[in-house]
Amino acid sequence: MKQAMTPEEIKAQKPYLDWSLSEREYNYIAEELLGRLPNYTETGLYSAMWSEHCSYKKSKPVLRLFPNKNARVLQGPGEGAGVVDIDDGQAVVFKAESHNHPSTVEPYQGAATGVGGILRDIFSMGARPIASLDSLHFGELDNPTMKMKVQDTVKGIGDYGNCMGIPTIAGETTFDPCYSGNLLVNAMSVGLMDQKHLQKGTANGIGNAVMYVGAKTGRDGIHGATFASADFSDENATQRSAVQVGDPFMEKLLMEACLELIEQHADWLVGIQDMGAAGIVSSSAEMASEGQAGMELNLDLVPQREPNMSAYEIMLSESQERMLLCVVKGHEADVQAIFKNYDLEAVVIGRITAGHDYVLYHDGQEVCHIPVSTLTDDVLEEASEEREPARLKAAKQAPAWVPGIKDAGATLRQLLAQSTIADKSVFFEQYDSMVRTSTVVGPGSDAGVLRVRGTRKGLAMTTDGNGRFVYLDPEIGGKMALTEAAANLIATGAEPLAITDCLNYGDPTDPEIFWELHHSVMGMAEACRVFDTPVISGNVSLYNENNGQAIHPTPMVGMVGLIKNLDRVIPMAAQHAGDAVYLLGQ
Amino acid sequence: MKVRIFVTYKQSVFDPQGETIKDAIHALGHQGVTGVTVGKFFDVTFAPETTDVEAAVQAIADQLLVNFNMETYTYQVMEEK
Amino acid sequence: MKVRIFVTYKQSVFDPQGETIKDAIHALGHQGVTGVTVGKFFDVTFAPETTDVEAAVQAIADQLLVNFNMETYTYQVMEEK
Amino acid sequence: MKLAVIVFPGSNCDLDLYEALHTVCGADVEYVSHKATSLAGFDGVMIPGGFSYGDYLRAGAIARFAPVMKEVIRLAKAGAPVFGTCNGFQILTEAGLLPGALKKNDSQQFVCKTVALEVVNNQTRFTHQYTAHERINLPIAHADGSFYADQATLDQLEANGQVVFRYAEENPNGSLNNIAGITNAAGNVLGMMPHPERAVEAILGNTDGLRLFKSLLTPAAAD
Ligand SMILES: Nc1ncnc2c1ncn2[C@@H]1O[C@H](COP(=O)(O)OP(=O)(O)O)[C@@H](O)[C@H]1O
Repeated sequence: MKQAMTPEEIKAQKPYLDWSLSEREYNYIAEELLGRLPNYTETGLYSAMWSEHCSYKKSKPVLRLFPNKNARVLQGPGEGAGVVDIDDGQAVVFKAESHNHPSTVEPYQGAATGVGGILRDIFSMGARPIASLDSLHFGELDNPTMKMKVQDTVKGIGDYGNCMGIPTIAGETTFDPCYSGNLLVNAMSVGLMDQKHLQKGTANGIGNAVMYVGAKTGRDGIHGATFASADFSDENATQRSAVQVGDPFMEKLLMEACLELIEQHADWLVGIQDMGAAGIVSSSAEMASEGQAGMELNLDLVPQREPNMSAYEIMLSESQERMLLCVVKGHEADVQAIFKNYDLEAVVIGRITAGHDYVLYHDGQEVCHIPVSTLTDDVLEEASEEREPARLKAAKQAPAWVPGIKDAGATLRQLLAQSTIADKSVFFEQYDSMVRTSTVVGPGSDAGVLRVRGTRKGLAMTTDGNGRFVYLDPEIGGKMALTEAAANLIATGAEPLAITDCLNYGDPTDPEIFWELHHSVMGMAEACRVFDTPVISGNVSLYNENNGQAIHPTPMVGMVGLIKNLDRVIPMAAQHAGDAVYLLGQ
Repeated sequence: MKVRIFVTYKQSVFDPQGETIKDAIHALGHQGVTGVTVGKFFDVTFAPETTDVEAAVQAIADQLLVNFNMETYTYQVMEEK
Repeated sequence: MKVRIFVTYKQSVFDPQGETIKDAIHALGHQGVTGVTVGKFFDVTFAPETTDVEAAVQAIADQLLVNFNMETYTYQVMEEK
Repeated sequence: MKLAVIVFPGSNCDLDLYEALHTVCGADVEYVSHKATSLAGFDGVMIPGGFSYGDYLRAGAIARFAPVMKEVIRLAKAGAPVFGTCNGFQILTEAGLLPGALKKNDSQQFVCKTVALEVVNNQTRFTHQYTAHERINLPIAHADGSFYADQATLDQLEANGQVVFRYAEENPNGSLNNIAGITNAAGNVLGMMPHPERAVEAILGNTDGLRLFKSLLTPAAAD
């Protein structure tokens, strides 16, 4: 197929600016990395791969503040999910992911596909997902539109997880006007595995096959990755990319097939990765880059749902429920047979090549030929300006506020009536919290607790964050997110192991917002060191704004802890009349 | 007066239900079926004295029944029986 | 050739969804609406060479698309565009 | 007694049922694929919950055409015990092994919680270890659990003692006559929306479901 524009036209008309690639980046790619003008497809691939969503080019310097190792960490950030040793040759695998922008546009599908995406991250590591958690932040419940969005979000999370048969066992929900125009939907998944099944997203071995499995590719969410990195405003509403529709039934089959392949035929498999943001390009380029290999793909072989898709559309499609495998040459048919048994197609779409080039063919023509690391490793990090927010400086000058409570009982009742504090069972009863029959403590407690079958061990898990605290003092707010999570786990009898996070902020080119990001991460990182809970995975979601109004800085912490003896799990409920009540701490 | 409002996914949106049902139809032996899409419909009855039913239908569809991010609709005034 | 198959609850079966939507429509100010019922439809496309499409439609509806304990159906052959 | 736990594409309580029978009750039980064409050697069939085929048409509607269902029907007709919970109940009604149908919950929402039930009939091979009219608590987790049947069918179910479980306090889904579980006329096929397999271990906080499996595995003298 003909490219929509010639390289010269691209240089002259700068369509890449609409795809969030800056002129500086474009020139760097053309002059320094390629020594020629990139063609249309290549320009599209760079703009997706160099978006904040895929490259973390702005947030990386801040993320380096997090500790990410200790004796238990088997895999830190950089793979689909982090992996922690829980003794007996077993490991717990977890990660959280934000789906804020898609959920703001279309809460039901946005939330559903958020859950689907994070589950693929877990089973692509070789772990079986055993629990989901969420962290939801909505506007105030004072209007029908927001009520509907809340209902749809909860239904989206529930329908996907329920259909997959993975219990949603804990979470948090808050309501604040700052989220009215930009919901926060963060989903976390926890998996369990035998360490020997650990997989990586890698591809190498000249001649080995690149195989595509799962749903067909359509024009879903083209440029979702860059779209997730750009501010929302109402005029843009009609131009937003098509919404992706989740297919949890397909994902369930995909999960069972992938786990069977990994657990029983690991020797056929070099690497496996899910196709998340920026679809085929990000998964394939990251795998080749990780394996220090070259890769050639023939896009005509990619299963397609719609006719006449361009190379660019095929590569960037965010169709859900797809995985990419690197399979040892000669075992293609064996792998196909496994997937066939689940009524899934597995298709060879390319091969590993010598060297380090990333080459794409479409309609018999070469449409891309670039060094693979230019997509993944050569991204220009961006130093950001930062400045302490004026409101915080002003607050330091102001006299301390002293609450004047006259009637403590009335204040208590007012507090309990606030939607953020009120009982959340209307939401979490829509989640299957008991499937897989391992839920020892379900939603409605400090933390969810699962038993590990066949052992006396348990895993406790929680999500916590508080945008208001972070807004008032980013550093202390960051510490408090960790402290709350750790306290929730300890209250069940668990020892905190590690955390994942979603860092939800506004537009980082605003120096005050970058300062909030930086300082809250400083606080979180320090607390991580104190609790010895390294950050093993996570996700950054920036540009959470509506009409120029940013959300509160809202880092979410997902923490998992180990209970060595389940007989000692401590329930939250008061047990007997007459028992004494103690207050511990200061 | 009764109006039937049909809501479907936009054409570019994937319809997993339709695909699964198509596979089931094939499994039953009806190989001649080449495509299945699934939609919802709403039969909305208006009081006889209602004026400007079409405008009301459009307003109801726009505000409530249809999610324009991924759906589209048509409608049809039904004959009285 | 395309056939649209409409499936609804039987009249005797209570449909809470229709009631809920009617209430929502009233809340939006359309008091003229006196009733809402909800149904599903399936657009089934047949290969052009298929013979006896109507028999196939009936078989598919009877075997798969409709649960006669609670549902009923009608269908309509769609015009070619 | 050798039992088969049938696994359909999209089943997701298969593990729970298997573990309840195998690990907790020590029963002889095996997973059997929906593609199996024979159930020779099995004495009973257990159909798990979940979302077979995504519940994309109606809950249970597509599963009934799976190859293994011919064998399930054969065993049911021969009087072997056949049990379905949740999606399993939906499949059994869709397959015509049980009367009636399961509609979407009146709330239009999925609901997961523990509900109070009355054991209406303790004279079945699935319930003889319960006492008559005993109150028990079992978890439910479904979106399509509202039992519907026409009046004549309902009257028949009631008259024949085919209503085995009834929601005792709140009716969580709009089921007619508060029906939570029924048998066929012969009494060898039981379908129920609640999940007894989720209530068989003290560590999970509830063992009220255990006696259902014990009843099945230790036939009463009368059987
Ligand atoms: N979206 C949700 N998903 C699952 N469980 C939730 C959700 N929101 C709240 N919960 C549960 O409800 C309980 C109270 O929630 P919340 O008031 O947000 O929490 P916290 O006690 O952490 O301040 C917690 O046990 C939590 O697990």
